[in-house]
Amino acid sequence: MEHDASQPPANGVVAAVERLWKSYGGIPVLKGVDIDVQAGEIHALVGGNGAGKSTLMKALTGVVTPDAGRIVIGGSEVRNLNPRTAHANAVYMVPQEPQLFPNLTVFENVTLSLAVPLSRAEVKAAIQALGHAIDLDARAHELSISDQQLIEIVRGVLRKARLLIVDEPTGALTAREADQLFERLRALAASGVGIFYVTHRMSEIFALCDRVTVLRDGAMVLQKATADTSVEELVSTMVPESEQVSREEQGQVARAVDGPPALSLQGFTGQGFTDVTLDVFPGEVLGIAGVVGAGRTELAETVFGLRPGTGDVTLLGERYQHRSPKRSLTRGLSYVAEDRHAHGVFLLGTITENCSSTVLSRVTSLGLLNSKRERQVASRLTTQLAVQKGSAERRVGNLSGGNQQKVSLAKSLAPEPRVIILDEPSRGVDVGARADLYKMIRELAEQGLAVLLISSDFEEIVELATRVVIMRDGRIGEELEAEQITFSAIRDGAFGTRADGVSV
Amino acid sequence: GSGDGDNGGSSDGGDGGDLPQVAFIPKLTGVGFFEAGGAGAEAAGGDFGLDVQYRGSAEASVAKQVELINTYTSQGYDALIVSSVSPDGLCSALKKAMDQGVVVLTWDSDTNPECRQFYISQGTPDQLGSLLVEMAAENVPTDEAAEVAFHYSSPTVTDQNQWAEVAKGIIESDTEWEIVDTVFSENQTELAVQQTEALVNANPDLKAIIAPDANALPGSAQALENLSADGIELVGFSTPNVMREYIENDVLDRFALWDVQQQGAMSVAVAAHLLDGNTLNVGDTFEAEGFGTLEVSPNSVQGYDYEADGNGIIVMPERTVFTADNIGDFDF
Amino acid sequence: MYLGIIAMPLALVMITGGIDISFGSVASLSAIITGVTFQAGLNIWLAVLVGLAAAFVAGLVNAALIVSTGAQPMVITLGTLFLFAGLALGASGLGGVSSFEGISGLPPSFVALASGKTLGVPNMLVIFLVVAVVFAVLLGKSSYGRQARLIGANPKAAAYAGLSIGKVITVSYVLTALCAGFVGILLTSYLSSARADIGDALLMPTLTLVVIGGVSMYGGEGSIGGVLIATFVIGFLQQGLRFMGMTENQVAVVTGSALVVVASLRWWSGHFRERVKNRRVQRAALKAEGKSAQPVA
Amino acid sequence: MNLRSLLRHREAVTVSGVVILVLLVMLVQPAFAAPSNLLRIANSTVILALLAAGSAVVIMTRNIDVSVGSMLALTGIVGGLMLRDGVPAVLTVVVVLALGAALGVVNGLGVTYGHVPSIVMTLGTLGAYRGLSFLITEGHSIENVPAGYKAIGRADILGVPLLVWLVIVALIGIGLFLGRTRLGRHVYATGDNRDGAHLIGVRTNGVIILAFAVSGVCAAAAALVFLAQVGSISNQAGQGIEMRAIAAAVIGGVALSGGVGTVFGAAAGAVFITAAVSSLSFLGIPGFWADTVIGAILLVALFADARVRKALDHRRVLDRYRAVHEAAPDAAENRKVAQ
Ligand SMILES: Nc1ncnc2c1ncn2[C@@H]1O[C@H](COP(=O)(O)OP(=O)(O)OP(=O)(O)O)[C@@H](O)[C@H]1O
Ligand SMILES: Nc1ncnc2c1ncn2[C@@H]1O[C@H](COP(=O)(O)OP(=O)(O)OP(=O)(O)O)[C@@H](O)[C@H]1O
Ligand SMILES: [Mg+2]
Ligand SMILES: [Mg+2]
Repeated sequence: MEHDASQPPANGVVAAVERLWKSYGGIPVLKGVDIDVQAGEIHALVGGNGAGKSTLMKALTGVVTPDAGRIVIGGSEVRNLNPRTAHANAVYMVPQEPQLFPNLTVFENVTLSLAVPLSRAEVKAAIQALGHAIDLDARAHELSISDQQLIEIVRGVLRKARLLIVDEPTGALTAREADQLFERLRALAASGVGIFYVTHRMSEIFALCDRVTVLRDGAMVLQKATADTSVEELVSTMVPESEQVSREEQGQVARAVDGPPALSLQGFTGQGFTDVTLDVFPGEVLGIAGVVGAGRTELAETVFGLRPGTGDVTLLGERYQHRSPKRSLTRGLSYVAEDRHAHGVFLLGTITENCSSTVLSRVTSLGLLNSKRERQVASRLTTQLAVQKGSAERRVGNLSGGNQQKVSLAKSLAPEPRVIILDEPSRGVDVGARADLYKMIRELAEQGLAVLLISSDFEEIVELATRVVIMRDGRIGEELEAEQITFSAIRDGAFGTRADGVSV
Repeated sequence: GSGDGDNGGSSDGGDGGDLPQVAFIPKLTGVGFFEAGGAGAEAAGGDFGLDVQYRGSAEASVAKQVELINTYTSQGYDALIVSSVSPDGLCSALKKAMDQGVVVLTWDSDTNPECRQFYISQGTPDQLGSLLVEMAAENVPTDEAAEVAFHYSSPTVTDQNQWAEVAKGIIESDTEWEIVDTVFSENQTELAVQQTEALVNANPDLKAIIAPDANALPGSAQALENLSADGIELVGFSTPNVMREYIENDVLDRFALWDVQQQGAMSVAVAAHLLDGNTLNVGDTFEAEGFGTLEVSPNSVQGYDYEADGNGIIVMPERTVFTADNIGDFDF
Repeated sequence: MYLGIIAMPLALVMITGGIDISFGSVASLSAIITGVTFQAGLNIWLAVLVGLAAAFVAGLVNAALIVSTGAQPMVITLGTLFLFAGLALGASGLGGVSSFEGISGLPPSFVALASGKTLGVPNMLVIFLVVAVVFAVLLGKSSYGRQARLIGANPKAAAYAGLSIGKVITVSYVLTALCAGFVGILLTSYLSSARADIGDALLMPTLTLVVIGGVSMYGGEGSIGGVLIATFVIGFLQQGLRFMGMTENQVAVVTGSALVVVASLRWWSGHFRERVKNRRVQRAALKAEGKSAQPVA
Repeated sequence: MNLRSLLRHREAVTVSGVVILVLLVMLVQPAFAAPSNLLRIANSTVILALLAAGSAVVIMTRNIDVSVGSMLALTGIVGGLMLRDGVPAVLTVVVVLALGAALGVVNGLGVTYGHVPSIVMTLGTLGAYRGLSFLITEGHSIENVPAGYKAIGRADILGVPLLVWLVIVALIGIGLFLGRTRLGRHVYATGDNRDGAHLIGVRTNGVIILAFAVSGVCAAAAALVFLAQVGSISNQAGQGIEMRAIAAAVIGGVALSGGVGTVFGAAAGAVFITAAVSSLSFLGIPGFWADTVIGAILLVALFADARVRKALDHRRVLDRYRAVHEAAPDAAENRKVAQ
C-alpha cells in the first residue's frame, strides 16, 4: 500500500529515529543518534567518510537492523523494519552505490521498483527530465556508472514516497544534471515529501537544503537551519580541529614545460573517441573536462591497455604499442578507475591486499609473499591518503564509500607511477579528505609526475588543473591555459554553448 | 570361531553376538537382482548359524567396495562374499582380508582367482554366452542374414562383457547374423529405454536385441512396448518379477536367469562349510543342506590359468529360462 | 585422502571463480595411459611420467578452452569430462586390453606407493600431507595464490590491476589435472590395476569436500585449511558411522543432514556472537555516559 | 527480426544448434530426421527437459540445485508405491507434486533462513533424499505400475506424444510466469542483484524458496513421466542426472551467475543433449566411443557459440558508440533548448 505523497501527514514529522545504535563487529558506527525530517523539508546529512551517514539511512529503510533504538515513521513506531515494510510506509532510498540489476533492461530496472506500472514513454520522459536520453532496452551493466546513478535517482523520484533518501546522488553527475535534480527535489519537497540529502558538497547544502545535520564518528555534533550556519562552521564540526588541513591557496603548480612530454597521444582513435592528440608533461595536472558520455573514460582505458585502439602512444619517451594494464603499470602508467566497485577495488579483499595488488611482484621473493614488505607498502599508502584508522586487515567491502575510493587510489599509487590518470578521483570523498587529496595531487605533480585528471566536477578542474582540454562527443575540443581556466569557460566548452554565442 | 584360523586373526569381532559375522556385498544396492541375492543369503544365514549382513553402496564403484571390504575386515568379520565390480580392483583389499584369516568368496561377478578362495558362479561365460544365442535363435533362424544388437550396462563391467564376447564369437562363427551395434545404459533405467528406442529407429531391419543386464532388459522391453515394435526378438538376463508383465504382454518370449536367491544361499552354505574348519580343493564334493552335492571345479572353467590349493569355482547346477509357461512359479 | 588430494587444487580453481568437473575423467585417463605404456614395455616409473604428462595436457586443454572461449567453465569441463572419459576407454582399447579387464601385473614397488608405509607412516598420509602443505603455502603465502584469490574476488578489478588472469587460471586448471592424474595413478597402485573407469565416482564427494571446506562457488573465498579439515572430518564421520554398523544409505542420510546443519550453525553462531559483542559495546558506551541501557526492538 | 537480433536470443542459438546437429546427422542417416524419430527424441527429452527447467529457475536466482535427481527418485518411489497399491492416478499426481514442492521448500528454507550455501544444502539433500528413498524401498525397485497409467506414456495427440504436449504447456506456464508476472520478474531481479532486490522491497527469501519449490515440482513431474515411460522405478533412478540437467540449462543460455536465461532455453539445451546422444546410433558410432563423441560435439558447439557471441558483442559495442555519436548533435540541441 502506497501512501499518497500529496497529502502531508497531520504531524509535521515524516520520520524520525531515536537513540539509534548500530555496531559492526563490536565497533560502534552509530552511537545513539536522534534525527528527524519534516514534511516538505530537505534535510542535509553531512559528515566525514565513515561517519555513519549511509548506515543511518540504511537503518531508516530497513536495510540494516539497528542494535537498539526506535524508528518512527508517520508518527508511529515501526518494529522489525525491512525494505518492504519501509516501502509500505512510503520510505524510499536512492543508495550511494547504484544497486541496479545488471542483466535487466533500463526499463525493467525502473519499473520493477514501482508499485504502479508506468508506460515506456513516461519512463523515458522521467529519465530525460533529469539528464539525457538513455536507451530503455539497454541492459544496466552496459551503462556507465554515471548513467547507472541517474537510473537510480529516476527510480527514487518516480516512487511515490513520503520520505525520500538520496545518498550522495551527485557524485557521478555533472553540474547540469545536478541542477535538474535539484529542481525536481524542490518540487517534491513542495508537494510535502520529506527528503534526507546526504552529500559532501558544501555548495549543495546551501543551495538546496533547509536544515543540516553533521555526523561525526556516529554521533550528531550539529543540527541547524542552513540559514543559521556557514561552510566554515560545518567543516570545523565535521573534521576535528587537529585533523584539519589548511586549504591550499588557489596557486597552481608551475609545470616544467621544457623537456619531452611524459605521455603523448597522436591521432589516437578507439571505441568512443576519435583522433585524439594530446601531450601531458611531467609536473603538470592536465584536466580533461567534459560531460558524462564524452568518451573520456574510454580514452583513459584505451591508453591504459584495457581496450583496443589505434594511433601512436609515446610513454616516457618510448613508443608504447601492445598495451596492457600490466605493461602500463611496469612502465610507469597508472589508472584510477571511475567505477570503484566494479573496477577499482576488491571488495572481498583486505586493505593490505588491495594496496599490494598492483605491486605483487615487488613484495614477492621466490614466489612467496613477504608479508612484512606488503604491510609496509600498505601502511605507507594508507597513512599518506588518510584512509580510515583501524586494522589494515579489514575487508574493503566493509569500509565507507569514501574510504573505498581512497583504497582505489592507494592501489594505483603503489607502483610509484610517473604518469597517473585519475578518473573522477574525488567521488564520494569527504571535504577534509578532499583537501588532503587535492594537496596530494599537487604534491605528486610537484614531484614530477604527469597527472591526467578526468573530472565531471568543473570546480575540481578549476582548482587543480594547470591546463585543461575539453572533450566532447569523443573528440578533443579547445584547450584552456592559466587564467582561461574558469568554471564558465569549461562549462561552455563542455556543453558546446560558446560556439552558438549563447551565454549561460 | 574363524575358519582358516592359522593366523588367529579374528574370533568374533564387532557386536554380532556369538554367531560368526558374514558380509554379503553386492555390486550396488537398489537393484532387484542383488536385493534378491541378499535376501537369499540373509535367510540362509539362519539355517547355517551365521550372522549374514547384506551391505553395499548405492553406486557401483571400485573405491566404495574397497572401502567396505576394508571396514569389515578391520571390524573382524569372519567371511566376505563379494560381487566384484572389478576383476582386479579389489585384489589388495581382499588379499589383506585373507591374510587376516577371513574367508573370501565371490558370487555373481568374480575377481581374479588369486584374490579369493572360491567363486560361486551362476554359470561359466561359455554356458551363459551360448544360452543368450540359443534363446535368440529360438525365433531368429541362424542360417538367414539378420541384424542383431547388444545392450548392457557398460564397456567396463566384467561378467556381461565376457558373456557378450562369447555370444559374439558364436554369432560370428555359427550364424549368418550381423552385429550392428552395442549400446550401453550405465545402469540407468530411463537411459535404457531411450537407448533401445534410438537403436530401433536407427536400425529399421533389426531382428534381435540381446540384453544380458538386469536393467537393460526391462528398459528394452519397455521401449519395444512404447514403440509397439513387434518384429524384434528380445532376450537377455533379468529377474522374473521385473519381467513378468512384459512376458504377459507378449513383448518378449523368453529370458533367462539363475535363481539368484539360491545363489546367495549357496554362497552362504560354502562359507559355512569353510568356517566349520573344512577345506576344499578342486575336484572335492561336499553335501550342502538343500543343495545336494556341490563340486569344486578348476578355475579353468572360467578361463583362468591360476591353480592353487583351496581355490576354485563352484558352479550353480542349473539356470532357468523363463517363459509365459513357467514364470508364474517364481517370485524374486 | 584421494579425494583430498584433488580437493585442494579444485579449491584453487573455485577460488579463481571457475570450476572443474572433468577431474574424474582425467584421473581415469592418466591411470589407463600409465597402464598401457607400462604394458607396452616401458619402465613403470617412466609410464607414470607419461600418465602425468597426459594429465598435464588434459589440464592445458581445459584451460585453453576456458580462457579462449570465455564460456562457463562448468559446461566446458562437462564436455571434457565426456571427452577424457571416452579417450580413456579408447586408450585401453588401443592398448589391446579389453576395457573391462584392466591392466594388472604391476610391479610390487609401484603397488607399495599407495599401500606401503614409510617409517611406519602410511605412504598415503605422507603424500596427502605433502600435497596439503604445498597447496597451503601456494594459496596462503605465494603471489600466485594471492592473484588467484583477487581474480576470483573481482576479475574486472584484477584486469585493471594488471594481473595476468589467463596465466593464473591456466595454472589452476593444470594443477587440478595434474593432481587428478596423480590420484588416478595412486588409485591404480592401490588397486594394483589400471582401469578406464577408476575416476568415475570422484566428482560429487570431492566437490562436497571443497564446498564444506568453505570455498565459495563464486570465487574469492576459501582456504586450504578448511578443505583439509573437511577431508578429515568427513572421512572420520563416515568411517565412524559405518563402524557403528550403519548401512551406506543410513550413512548418506546422516552425512547429508550433518552437512546442512553444520553449515547453518556456522552462520548462526557467527551472527549471535556479533550481536552479543555489539550489545556489550553499546552497554559500555552508555554506562560511560552515565545512562542506563534501554534495549528496544 | 533479422538474423543478428535472432542470434542474440540465446535460446535461438541453442535451437539452431539442434537444427544443425539434426541436419548433419541426416546427411549420414536420413532416417534420423524422420518425424517419428524426431518425436521419439522429443519424448526421450521430456524428463531431462523438466529437470533442466527446474534447475534453470533455481540458477536464475543465483543458486544451484544438485538434488533434482534424488528428488526424482524419492517422489517417484512414493508415486510408484501409491499407483501400485491402487491409489487413483489423479490423487497420486497431486500428492507427488505436493511432495516435490515440499522437498524443494526444505532446500529453500535451508538456503534462506538456514544461511547454508545452496550447493552445500543441495549436496546434503542429494545424499539425504536418496538415502530416504532407499530406506523406503529397502532397496527393492517398484514394479507393476498399472498399465492404465503407463498408457499415458504412449498416448498421443495429433501424432505428438501426450507427455510432450504436457511438458510444452508446463514450460509455457513457467515461462509466462517468469517473463510476464511481477513475481516472475522478481526471480530474475533476485538472481541479478540480491541486495538490490532486497532494497526495492522484493521478498528475496520468498523468491528463493519459491524457485526451489518449482525445481522440486519439476523433479516430481519428471518422476511422474518416469513412471509412465519406464513403468518401474528404483531408488537409483535419476542418479547423476543433476549434472546433465544443469548442463542443459547452461547450454540453453542460463548463466550460473544468476539473473539470465529462460526455461525454453534450458529445455532446448536438454533437446540438444538428447539429440546428440541418440545421434550416435544413427552415425554408426559404437557405444564404446559414445563419451568421446558426445564430449567432442559439446565442445565444438560451445566453441562455435563463443565465437559467434564474441563477434556479435563486438558489433553491438560498435553500434552503440556509433548511435551515441550520431545522436550527439541532437542531444546538444536539446541541451541548448533546455537552457
Ligand atoms: N557491512 C559492514 N561491516 C562492517 N563495517 C561496516 C559495514 N558497513 C559499514 N561499516 C563501517 O561503518 C562505518 C560507517 O559507514 P558509512 O557507510 O555509514 O559511512 P558514510 O558516512 O556513509 O561514509 P561515506 O561518506 O564515505 O559514504 C564505517 O566505518 C564503515 O567502515
Ligand atoms: N561497455 C559499454 N558498452 C557499450 N556502451 C558503453 C559502455 N560503456 C559506456 N558506454 C557508453 O559510452 C558512452 C560514453 O561513456 P562514458 O560515460 O564512460 O564517457 P565519459 O566521458 O568517461 O563520461 P564520464 O566519465 O563523465 O562518465 C556513454 O553513452 C555510455 O553509455
Ligand atoms: Mg556513505
Ligand atoms: Mg567516465
